[in-house]
Amino acid sequence: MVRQELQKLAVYAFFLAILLIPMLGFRSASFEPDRALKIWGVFVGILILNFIVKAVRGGRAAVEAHKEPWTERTRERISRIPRLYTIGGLALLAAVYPLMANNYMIDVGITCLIYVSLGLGLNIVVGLCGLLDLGYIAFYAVGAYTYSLLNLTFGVSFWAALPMGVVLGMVCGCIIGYPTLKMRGDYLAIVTLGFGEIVRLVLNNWDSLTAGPNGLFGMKRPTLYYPSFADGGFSWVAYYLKSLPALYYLILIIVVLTIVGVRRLDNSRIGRAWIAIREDETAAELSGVPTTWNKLLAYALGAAFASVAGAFFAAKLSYTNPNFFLFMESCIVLCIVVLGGVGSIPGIVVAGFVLIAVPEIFRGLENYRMLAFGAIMTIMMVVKPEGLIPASRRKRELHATDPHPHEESDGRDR
Amino acid sequence: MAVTAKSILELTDVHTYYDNIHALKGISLSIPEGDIACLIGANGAGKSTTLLTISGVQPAEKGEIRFRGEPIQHLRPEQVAGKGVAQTPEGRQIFPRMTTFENLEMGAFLRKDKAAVAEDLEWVFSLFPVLKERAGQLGGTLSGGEQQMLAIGRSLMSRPALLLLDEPSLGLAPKLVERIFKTLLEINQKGTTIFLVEQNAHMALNISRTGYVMETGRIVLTDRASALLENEQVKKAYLGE
Amino acid sequence: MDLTALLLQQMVNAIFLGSIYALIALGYTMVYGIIELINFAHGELFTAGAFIGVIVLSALQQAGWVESHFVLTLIIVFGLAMAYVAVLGVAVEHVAYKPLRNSSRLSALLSALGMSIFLSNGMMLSQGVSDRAYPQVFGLQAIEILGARITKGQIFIILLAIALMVALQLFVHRTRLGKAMRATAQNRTMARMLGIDIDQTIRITFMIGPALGAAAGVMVGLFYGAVRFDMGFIFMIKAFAAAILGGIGSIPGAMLGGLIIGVIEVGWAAFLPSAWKDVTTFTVLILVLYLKPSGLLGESVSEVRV
Amino acid sequence: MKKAAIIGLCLVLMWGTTGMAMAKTLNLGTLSPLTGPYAQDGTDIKQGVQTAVEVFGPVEGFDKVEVMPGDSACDGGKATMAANKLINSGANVVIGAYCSSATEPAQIPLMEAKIVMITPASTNERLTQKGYKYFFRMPPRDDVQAWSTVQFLEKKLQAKTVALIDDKQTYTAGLAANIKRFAEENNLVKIAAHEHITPGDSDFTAVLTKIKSINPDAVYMSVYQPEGSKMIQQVRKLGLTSAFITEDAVYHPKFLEVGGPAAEGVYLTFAKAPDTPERQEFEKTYKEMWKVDSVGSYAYYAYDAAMMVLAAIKKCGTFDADTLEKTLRENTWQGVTGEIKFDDKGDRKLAHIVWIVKDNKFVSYWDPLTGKDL
Repeated sequence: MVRQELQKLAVYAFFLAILLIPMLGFRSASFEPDRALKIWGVFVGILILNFIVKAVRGGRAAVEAHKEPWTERTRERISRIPRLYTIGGLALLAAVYPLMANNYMIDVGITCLIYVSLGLGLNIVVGLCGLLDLGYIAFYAVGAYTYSLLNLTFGVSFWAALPMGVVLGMVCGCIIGYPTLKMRGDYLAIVTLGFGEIVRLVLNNWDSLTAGPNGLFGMKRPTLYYPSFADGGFSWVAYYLKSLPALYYLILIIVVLTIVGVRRLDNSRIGRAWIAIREDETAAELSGVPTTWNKLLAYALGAAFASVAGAFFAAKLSYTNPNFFLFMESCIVLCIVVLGGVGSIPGIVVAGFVLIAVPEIFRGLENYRMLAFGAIMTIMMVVKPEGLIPASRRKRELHATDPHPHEESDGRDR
Repeated sequence: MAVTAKSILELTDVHTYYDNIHALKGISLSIPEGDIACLIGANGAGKSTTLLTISGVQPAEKGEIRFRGEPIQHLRPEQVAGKGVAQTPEGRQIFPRMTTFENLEMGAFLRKDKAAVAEDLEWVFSLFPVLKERAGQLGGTLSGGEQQMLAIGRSLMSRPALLLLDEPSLGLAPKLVERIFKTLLEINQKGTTIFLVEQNAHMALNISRTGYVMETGRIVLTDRASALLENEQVKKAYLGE
Repeated sequence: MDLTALLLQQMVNAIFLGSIYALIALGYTMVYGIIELINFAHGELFTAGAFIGVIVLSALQQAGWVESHFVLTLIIVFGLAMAYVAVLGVAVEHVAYKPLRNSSRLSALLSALGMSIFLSNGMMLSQGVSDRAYPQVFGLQAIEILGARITKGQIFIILLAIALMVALQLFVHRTRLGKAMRATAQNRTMARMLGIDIDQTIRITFMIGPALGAAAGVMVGLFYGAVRFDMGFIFMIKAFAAAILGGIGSIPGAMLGGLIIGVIEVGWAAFLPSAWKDVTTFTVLILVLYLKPSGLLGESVSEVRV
Repeated sequence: MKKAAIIGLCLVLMWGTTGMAMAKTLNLGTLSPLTGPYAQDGTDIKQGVQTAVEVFGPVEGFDKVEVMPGDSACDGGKATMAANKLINSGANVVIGAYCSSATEPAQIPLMEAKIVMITPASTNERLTQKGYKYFFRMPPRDDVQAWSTVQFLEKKLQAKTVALIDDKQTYTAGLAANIKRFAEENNLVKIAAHEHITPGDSDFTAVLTKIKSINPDAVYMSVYQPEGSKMIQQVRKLGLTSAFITEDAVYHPKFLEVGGPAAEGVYLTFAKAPDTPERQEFEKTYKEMWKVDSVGSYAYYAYDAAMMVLAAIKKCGTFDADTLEKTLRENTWQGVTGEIKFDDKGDRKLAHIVWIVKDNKFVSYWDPLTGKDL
């Protein structure tokens, strides 16, 4: 096993290493060994990591009798720990985090949580319904701009703007969803990508409404109201959630509510309909699942969650700009969903933290961290395509019965 | 079973899985050179899987497959094809955006002897004259029967020693089926061994010398085809009598 | 500038841009046709080609070859860039896509995305964040036809692009390997049963597609004068749109799609508010896909798999 | 438990990266895009500050001066994170950020934490109009630059028509809008067209052909250097004869390198560069320190900002924001970009002059304040 892996590794190393020489280190006529060495360092490190992971995995697989992946066993082991214990521990950790962290760490935490809630929302579209969406960040933008504009022009508070943002997000979801209903697979991907870009460009070009590339500034932070009995009278006093810990708790609540919502959806009739659509749309339609309606619903609900996150983001920064909603952001959210394990809520939570916090930790390494990020992403997919914590249900579904005995390696002959 | 000639294909205790599904549960069979053998059985018995396993498309997990005495169970489909095994799979699998002519050409992909290929092309055209008429037409636009003929013709273009045929009669008019089976006999007379998988058991057993009956991943009956035609069990289950 | 000259000039602009998009789109469409995967790293392979071009061209210029052996210089530049990127394409395929051939599409897509980030950052680290100037070997002079100006470089680039596309079409339809590629794209299992080594076929696809992209990269450098590590992204999106518009998997479709995207972009920017140029491109794309989901020259939708 | 372990690990790592401020250390934070497409300018800013610390030497009352580079990535969210990180690591003064869209959100935590912030690059007017006491700006504002440009168009070029091209980013669109405003106010120059391009694009032939058919006296390119250098080549290839004017973001050695002969005759607005020995000294040191052939334009501002802050701290003896802010505001400083004197909003009274590209060099050409050739 190890020998085989080593051989494979040698081929890998040959292909990438020899070939990357001209790219890594040569400029015109000069060769810069210093620069090259650093890049090579990252490269070699990743190869070694790849090798270790594969060897460990291979070793375990050899011990295992049949095709059962080792992740399944890890999962089982995890599930043997009382759930309450795990969840309670995590909740406690999340709750006390701001007490032991400084502002920067809290800020990173907030960003992670924003992305987690985005990932959970996209999970509905990609994970549950199986629709590849590359323009998801557009709904995030819709939420952010809805709150910003309502707050700046009409002074609408965060809580009042939130439902409006959600409704608008859902409407946009349907608008984007509708023309894509007939499409499948990669066509869907490009259309959603196109929509995402269109939304950003409209925000950037519609100067009279959105202030164009200048962005909007000065939105109020979310408020809490508490009763005041001063001067004998009764009135509500607004308390602005300005401090980072307060914002942290707010987004934490949003994430918890999102998790609860997604879980309930997952286990509902709708959730089953989505899964049916994901596994085989034609079959789902034939067995009476209203696919059109369910797909639109998936888009709308996914958009609603993103819209909430967007409103929070705008309120937190008190600033928004079309450049915050680039295609790359959609990619990052998609990475969170897939890396975490499509359809798996704990996976997405972990992936959200890993993808946002870890690059932040290594920010000092500047661009080398992005180099490693890309490589690790590829290797991660090659080694563990089902994600960090694969969804148990999806696994069961994928392995219990296979509807297409001729599937093998290709899509054509299905 | 009386095996007189030496066998061209031998399967010994072959097991195949689709993920967790145990599709072939220990198949053993042996096909003599120059024979027409057929495999009959109900839907989902594993007939097509047997052919795909021989071709290496759905590799065997366990067991041995020997072609002319040489083990081929570890070979990839393209290598199996290189040994002289051609398959006309279920559903014809014509290349839809290639012309009839190009489809036939693809059949001879591995052959370098241009003159012989041209000869075989003429032979295929003589077997199925309609293909000559349709030579410039895209494969996807042919009728079902024409596609079946094209699929068989394409397999013949590799001048195979062993031709695996999966349901050549599926979805075709009875008259056409008769013609195709007649052609199969003609092909066999030219020296190609044929291993046939059929639902149309009557037809298949009629032209075959050896027959195998499959049930849920196992071969349950092996005999001369003529004997199987008389077998009460077979009559009841597969011949609709 | 009279109207004829203006229209003619804009047409030249559109055809030029369109042929570059078409060349890049070909890479997408070929790869998609054969393994049904959007090669997200294609934009980076294109950029890599441009960088190899600038490295080689600068070196040759220093050696004085541009003056003494102009044609040979161009051949070397294009040849080396295409050859290098062809091998790089195979490397990418081997490392990032081949192990995932049996996995879900999402995993493959992400692996491709990872490769794209890796290559893009690798190029940034090695080639720097700022532009690299491309030696302007064609100069700034232009030929005037009916008031429209076209530079020698443009003529050369358009001709070369057409030549490459014709060569590709001939390769795919006339040669054994080309036919194997088409067969594999149409029905992989059957192709294998006929003795086609699909690993090799896929490898060849990953050589030709990126090589064409690399040629486009050098062309971009030669005409626009600079390359940068992140320039692949914007070309990628447009070329990707072109490939889908023409019907992904179809080689003539990619060429047509590239030209159409070029015409739309130039046409819109030329006669209508230019800020909305990209919005229009995407809107047209969505409309076409809505009305004809398989793209203009694509296979019918029933054959398109999720 | 695996999940908890992973999250725990994240926390520990996060902790590890936040250094503690050491006693008697003066921490100069920088905020600039060290990653992404603007990393070149961002690196220039960081290196400018580091050069200043090196050149200035020890500051009285402090054991050492440390530079803390923060990466704003030209992104609002990342910029606030980076700003919070600087605050937590004990930065005493922050020099940054680059993109206005990053500076604006980063202002909030920094101002709340009472830290003096000096931007070496962001020129959006709004930044200094919010009444932030601790915010200063080194380069001239958008409207100042636009004013100079319009003066040049009217008085020197005596252009009747001008076409504007911008790439719809905060900086470039802001400049173009200001030019339009001034031109319409004076009503001497007509805006013949206002076109937009996409940042990152390479092909601008369609828009340029459109402008060619209008044939304005002058064209104003409000773009960044990468687009600018590519655009000017296409201008020459298409044979446009209008005068081309552009702004300080294009004033970069790369423009000359990429533009080559095509860049000849292009006018640029950029701050006056006094030919002082200090400036030459700085350029020499910078080139030696960072092994480069040329100095990026934002390095000058960053260097000046850092030198000025160090001098001010030396003078008032503390980095306390209120004292430092007063010291900065009440004094006049000499820098390599000229005299530094802030108004009550934190803007410098600094005017641009017009430069021209001649023999592949930037040459000073015309002064809008005096209306005289240079």
